[in-house]
Amino acid sequence: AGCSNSTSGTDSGKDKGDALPAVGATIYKFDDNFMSYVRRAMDTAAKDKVKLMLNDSQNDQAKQIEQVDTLIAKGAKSLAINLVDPKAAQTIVDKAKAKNIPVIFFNKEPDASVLAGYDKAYYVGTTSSESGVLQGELIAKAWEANKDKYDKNKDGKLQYVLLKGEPGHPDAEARTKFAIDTVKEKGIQVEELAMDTAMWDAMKATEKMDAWIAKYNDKIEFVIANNDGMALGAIASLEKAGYFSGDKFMPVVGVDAIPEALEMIESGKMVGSILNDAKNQGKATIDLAANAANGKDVLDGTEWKLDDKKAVRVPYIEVTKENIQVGRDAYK
Amino acid sequence: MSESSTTNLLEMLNITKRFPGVLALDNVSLKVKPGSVHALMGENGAGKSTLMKCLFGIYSMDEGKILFDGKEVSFANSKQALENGVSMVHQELNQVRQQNVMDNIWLGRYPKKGIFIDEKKMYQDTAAIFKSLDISIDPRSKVSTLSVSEMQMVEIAKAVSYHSKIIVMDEPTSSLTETEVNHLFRIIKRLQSENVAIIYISHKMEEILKISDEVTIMRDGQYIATKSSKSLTTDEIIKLMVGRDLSQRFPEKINKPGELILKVSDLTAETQSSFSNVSFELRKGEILGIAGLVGSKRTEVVEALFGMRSLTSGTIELNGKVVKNHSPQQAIKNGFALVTEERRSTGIFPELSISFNSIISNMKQYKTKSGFLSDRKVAEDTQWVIDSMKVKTPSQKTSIGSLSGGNQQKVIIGRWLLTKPDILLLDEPTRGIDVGAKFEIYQLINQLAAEGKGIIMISSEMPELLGVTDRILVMSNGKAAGIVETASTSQEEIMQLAALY
Amino acid sequence: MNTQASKKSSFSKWLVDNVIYVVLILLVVGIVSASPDFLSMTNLINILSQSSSRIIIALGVAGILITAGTDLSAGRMVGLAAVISASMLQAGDYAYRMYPNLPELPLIVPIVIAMAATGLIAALNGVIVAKFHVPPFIATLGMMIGVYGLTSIYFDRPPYGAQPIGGLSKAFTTFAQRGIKIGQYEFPYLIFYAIVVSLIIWVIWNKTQLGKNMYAIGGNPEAAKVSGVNVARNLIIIYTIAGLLYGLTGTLEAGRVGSATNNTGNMYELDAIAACVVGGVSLSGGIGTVPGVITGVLIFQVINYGLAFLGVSPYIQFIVKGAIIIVAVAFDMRKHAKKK
Amino acid sequence: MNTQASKKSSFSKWLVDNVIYVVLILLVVGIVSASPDFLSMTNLINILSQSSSRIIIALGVAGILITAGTDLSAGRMVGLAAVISASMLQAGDYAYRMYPNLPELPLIVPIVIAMAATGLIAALNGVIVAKFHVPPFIATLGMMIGVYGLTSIYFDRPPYGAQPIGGLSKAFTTFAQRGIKIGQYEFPYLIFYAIVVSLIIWVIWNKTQLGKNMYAIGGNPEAAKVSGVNVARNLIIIYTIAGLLYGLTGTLEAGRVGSATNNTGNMYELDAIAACVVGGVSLSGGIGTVPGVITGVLIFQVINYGLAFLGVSPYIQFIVKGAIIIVAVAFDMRKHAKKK
Ligand SMILES: Nc1ncnc2c1ncn2[C@@H]1O[C@H](COP(=O)(O)OP(=O)(O)OP(=O)(O)O)[C@@H](O)[C@H]1O
Ligand SMILES: Nc1ncnc2c1ncn2[C@@H]1O[C@H](COP(=O)(O)OP(=O)(O)OP(=O)(O)O)[C@@H](O)[C@H]1O
Ligand SMILES: OC[C@H]1O[C@@H](O)[C@H](O)[C@@H](O)[C@H]1O
Ligand SMILES: [Mg+2]
Ligand SMILES: [Mg+2]
Repeated sequence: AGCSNSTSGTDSGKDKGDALPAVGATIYKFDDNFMSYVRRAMDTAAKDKVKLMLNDSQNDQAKQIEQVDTLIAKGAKSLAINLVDPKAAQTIVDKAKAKNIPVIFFNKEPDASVLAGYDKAYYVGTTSSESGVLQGELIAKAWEANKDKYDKNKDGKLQYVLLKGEPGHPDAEARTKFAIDTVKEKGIQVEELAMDTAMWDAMKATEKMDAWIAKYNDKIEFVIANNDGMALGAIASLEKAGYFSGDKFMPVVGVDAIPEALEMIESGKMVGSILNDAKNQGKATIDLAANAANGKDVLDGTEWKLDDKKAVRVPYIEVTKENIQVGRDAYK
Repeated sequence: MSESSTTNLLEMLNITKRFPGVLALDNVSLKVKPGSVHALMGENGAGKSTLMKCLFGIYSMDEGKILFDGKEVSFANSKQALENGVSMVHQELNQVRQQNVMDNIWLGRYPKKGIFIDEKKMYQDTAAIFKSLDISIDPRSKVSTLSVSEMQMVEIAKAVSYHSKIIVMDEPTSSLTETEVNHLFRIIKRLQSENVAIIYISHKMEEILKISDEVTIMRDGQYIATKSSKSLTTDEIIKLMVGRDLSQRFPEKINKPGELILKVSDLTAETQSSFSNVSFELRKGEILGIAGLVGSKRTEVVEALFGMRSLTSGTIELNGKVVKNHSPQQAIKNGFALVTEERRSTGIFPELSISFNSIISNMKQYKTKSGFLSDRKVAEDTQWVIDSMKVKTPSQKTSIGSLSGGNQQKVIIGRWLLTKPDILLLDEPTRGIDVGAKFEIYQLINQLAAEGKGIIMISSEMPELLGVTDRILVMSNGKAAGIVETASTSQEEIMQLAALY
Repeated sequence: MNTQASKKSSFSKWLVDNVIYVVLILLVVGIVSASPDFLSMTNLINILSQSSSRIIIALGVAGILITAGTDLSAGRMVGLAAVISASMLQAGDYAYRMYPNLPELPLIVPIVIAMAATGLIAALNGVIVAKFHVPPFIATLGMMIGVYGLTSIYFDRPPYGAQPIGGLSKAFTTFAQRGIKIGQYEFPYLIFYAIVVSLIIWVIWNKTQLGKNMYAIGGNPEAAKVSGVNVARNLIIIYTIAGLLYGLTGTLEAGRVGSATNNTGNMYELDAIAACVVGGVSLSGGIGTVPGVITGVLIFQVINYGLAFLGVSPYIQFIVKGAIIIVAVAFDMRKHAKKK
Repeated sequence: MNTQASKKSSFSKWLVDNVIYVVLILLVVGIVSASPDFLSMTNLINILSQSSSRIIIALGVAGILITAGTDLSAGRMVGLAAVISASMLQAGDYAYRMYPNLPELPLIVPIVIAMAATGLIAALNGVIVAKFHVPPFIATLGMMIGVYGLTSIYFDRPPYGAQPIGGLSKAFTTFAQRGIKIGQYEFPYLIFYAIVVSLIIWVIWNKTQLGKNMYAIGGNPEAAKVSGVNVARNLIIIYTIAGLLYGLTGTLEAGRVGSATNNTGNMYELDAIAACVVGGVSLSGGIGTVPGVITGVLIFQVINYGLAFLGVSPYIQFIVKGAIIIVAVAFDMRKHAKKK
């Protein structure tokens, strides 16, 4: 199994485990495709440095809070927390503070006031809105460059359908809002034909897309998806309807830049995606957590920098056919 | 009209009730005098239970009216009926088996202390009722641990405990033995002396004439007659019920016991409190009765023969060869068939059709060469069951649950006859069956015996055992107390043996 | 006079007995009157093809429900089969193959392997239920959790970790996504697979001893035993057949979307059970028909597709969907109205 | 000789009747022998406090199960209550308040509002089941979908849209997160809330007419009806009580986690139902006890906590958890062993 049995802190490796300081980590959802890479990067970075105790919060904040209790009971020297629900950070900080344990939040950002309220709390990750902004820029660029082809009804407006992730999910909300806002800010007029949730799910996306194609047919000029999974689902539906063969084309964008999506970008069925830099998120998280566990300054011996919110920022990267290698390298 | 309503406690007038495809009651009337025992008689499916359910608020009637205690009533539900002085012992046991006896008795009207249940009062009141009725059952025991007859006695006690003006008893004795029947009759007499009226439904002729004051007879959902019991004989009742003469109650015996077919030696059940060291023999073409008091483990013996219970010792030899029946499948394969005692829990598939219920044990016979079932053969055999058992049903597709109890029983017997068994085990086969149908079943049993089958029949009806069997095995407290020749024995001898251990 | 009354009552009886078909028709009429262009061949084909794999899984679940059982692990088995078959059906030139050195297999091989895997697990469900008398709810709940763990371990592996398994071979996607052109319309093969499976299941339920035993076990297990039905064996077979159907569904799902993850099939069992119940299958066993199950699935799919087509806002969709389910079944229940 | 044998058999009978307690003890012994430091006061307190809100929701669900019903909407109602109470209990100085102008309310007000909301919805469940004869599975499935829509609409609103509702007031988080210090240990209030609720429910089930009726309705609804029990009214009350408990659970969850979203409580019903069944509640109704339900929840929580504490890899945890559930119940089932 690709999970972390080398370092995930089964108590079997006592001799080695006792020597190394223990870092308690929670992943909001183990099989999230992006987080699975972060996880792997953390494993790699933790080797011979700390004993990493990884937990799967199964997308349930209450479960995560309980795992934090368990980790503290097991004697974690520092915590690395990938929140399920960013607003729950305070509860975790309260628990850690009571035992004077440092916390590194990663990937999902807590309110600044929470970080400010505990001197041993830090954040590693992106800015949640960034993926939306970058996706918006990608859409705008593609539109401007291919207006004559994309603007099928020649009204100068971009008619889109949007596949949303789980309603209320911070990423889904941020991406939906900032992608469209950014396109508008670039001075492009847009018209929303349809927006519906496909719950991050490729299958559901295929089925929603089936209905939209039946309803709007050639009126759709752009398909925007909150993640690549749903973008792939939409492509399956579009292919069924005859797109991507001959000169029938539909621009599709997603977020995550998962390998499957890279293939689609390569073959021209996707305009592009937004890559989360898993390697560096995972590495930075462990670097900070290990230092904290050893009682050192969190940045000790690293190249990371904290901004004014005590956060290490790892940027998102836009991936298109031109820079596809950037995406490929992320999975090396 | 008005003068009669002054003397009658209950008048049900011109009641009509339809079910999809069935006219269950067609303009039926019933008048019951206070303090009288009024028997309601009719063949299976005549509409007796339905009429009572209309009274009790379980069914709503389509037409007609009910006068009770001089007032017109139409109970919307059982609660209203109970509160207005009508209680009922239902034909099918209606108990919450997971709860204890007193919970069941006071269900719907628990004694309370403030907002809490007064368990102590509940216990004392139950004990008092049981004492006054001479019933010895622990009010705290779970219903599921009681025997069927004990459950029935609890039901009767419950109905009595409402202090109603009228109590409906729908086949209360179908799972009681002689002693308990007499016990019930003592209770009824006492109620009568307290001016309580009883509507009494039963298929047992002897009981009717012994206990009732008046008899109303129904046939095919219609009212036939109401007569004073004194002026009636069994034969007359039967004639009114079936619409023709039925000269004898038991058919002429035509079977001739031949060579040995089944030899049971030293059968002992795994459960300690069950039967032990039971031995007997059965010949081809013989009808062996099993008599005994309730709890004498007659049922468990036949269940063991049929592979439903584990044995610690003993052998079963069929045609000289030892057979092992570890499951009903094996038993069926070895040529056994069992009509069980509890129709509802181990007999019928209530939601499924008559056809399904007829053929389920005989499936292999309907397989065609391609491995699929032949609809034609299935239909033929279903029709055979309906015709030969005289099942009253609108169609083969009717669900068995909507048939009257007696008709359900006929289908189950038919099911087993279809398997053409060598050994037919019958556990109270005529329970709840009307006289006409009983006669037909006796005839069938005779005929099967005449064809050389071996038949074992448990019955709590002494006349039936004496009228149908060749020999009778008497069980007493889990042991075989003796085997008697039917032709030369008497009711007294059997009773003595039954009380041996 | 009399015949008229009885005619009327026989029509109303027919109506009551066939409420679910009426509900389906009413739903369609409702959507069409809100948006007349709903009435198109394309929409019909979409709904039918979206219903196809759901019908297959629902028929598996229905058999178990008829035995008075249930199967919470159905969705997770679909996921397992999806992941297994996808991993063996990646195109030879795809960069991220799970088995880089595996030759392109003929379609049938991975399908059989996937079905064998889910068939085996489902048989285990059957054994646990039939031999160890664990209530089906718990047996299959435990299995649902366990199978998810198993699928995740299979899925989240080197070389690429927890990534959707994509890049499926042309043959596979054709098998699951394309169809037969009739005139200007393409009828997806999926629809035909569903028809074939439905026919087979119909025959099993109605024309074989296994089918009769299934109803008997659900109708009254004690009576079934006494009637000589080998309850345990029949249960195990029925669970196994369901497992095979889940395996097929999983394969089709992977092909239909063009990829699979360990979350494929998540919660499908709930939809399937709900569709069965809406289609008249009794959760207490003994009752259910193939056309009923198919209609149940279609009702759900018409609701899902119709609401999306109408562009109802997502949150409102949930409310409307919940309400329709309840109301549809409430109507259907009138045929069992208690006080007669 | 004889007494010895009967002593032995009465002990083995006791054992068989109380298997679930034995299972719980065996689990703890197993974990302790793998990792002796599991045996600590901290771990005990953690497990108890984590079980607390689960016990409350499970007791609500259990009442419904005992009536031979089920409740799939329980988790979503927890979510609704969580969102409602959190939205009214945000600290006065928190920047992203849903109701910027709402004064800080006394704790009891939002709790009562949340419980009233879920109580009402649950009563509606009861009405649908009791009056319209919709099978509980479908009624509550429809409600589960609908309530999610409702919660989402409430949740996803101006001024901040679909943001988790955080920044809860000190009073609220204290109420749900703090506890009573005894010696060096802090026993969370949660544990005491669960104890109080358990006692109340125990009294209802065992000492009141409602409780007896509940068992009767589940054991044999026909018998209850012909004995004059108002089945519909009792059912509606039992569903409503369950709803009130979900409301309380939702409030406690929001306070415990420190925030709430429309996803709070998702799938809690499955855990609750499973815990009930493991704790001896019969899905076919009529059977179940308060100590049984509590033990069922504890078994689940010991498994969850224990596996995490042992550091078992997450995917393997699923497999082990699934297996334990099945095996535990298989043992328990021996008390109902069929063949006599
Ligand atoms: N719920 C029902 N649905 C449809 N038909 C019914 C229903 N209940 C009774 N019937 C039909 O009404 C008729 C009368 O049945 P009922 O049970 O009243 O007979 P009964 O006289 O009590 O017979 P038995 O002596 O066998 O108990 C039968 O034909 C039966 O099939
Ligand atoms: N599963 C069981 N659990 C507890 N007690 C049982 C069980 N089965 C039978 N009994 C007890 O056995 C006795 C009944 O035995 P059995 O049914 O063999 O008697 P019977 O002579 O056949 O009576 P009947 O004439 O009513 O058929 C009852 O006292 C009952 O309480
Ligand atoms: O919560 C699940 C989601 O999380 C997002 O961050 C990711 O981009 C999505 O692909 C999806 O996995
Ligand atoms: Mg009757
Ligand atoms: Mg008996």
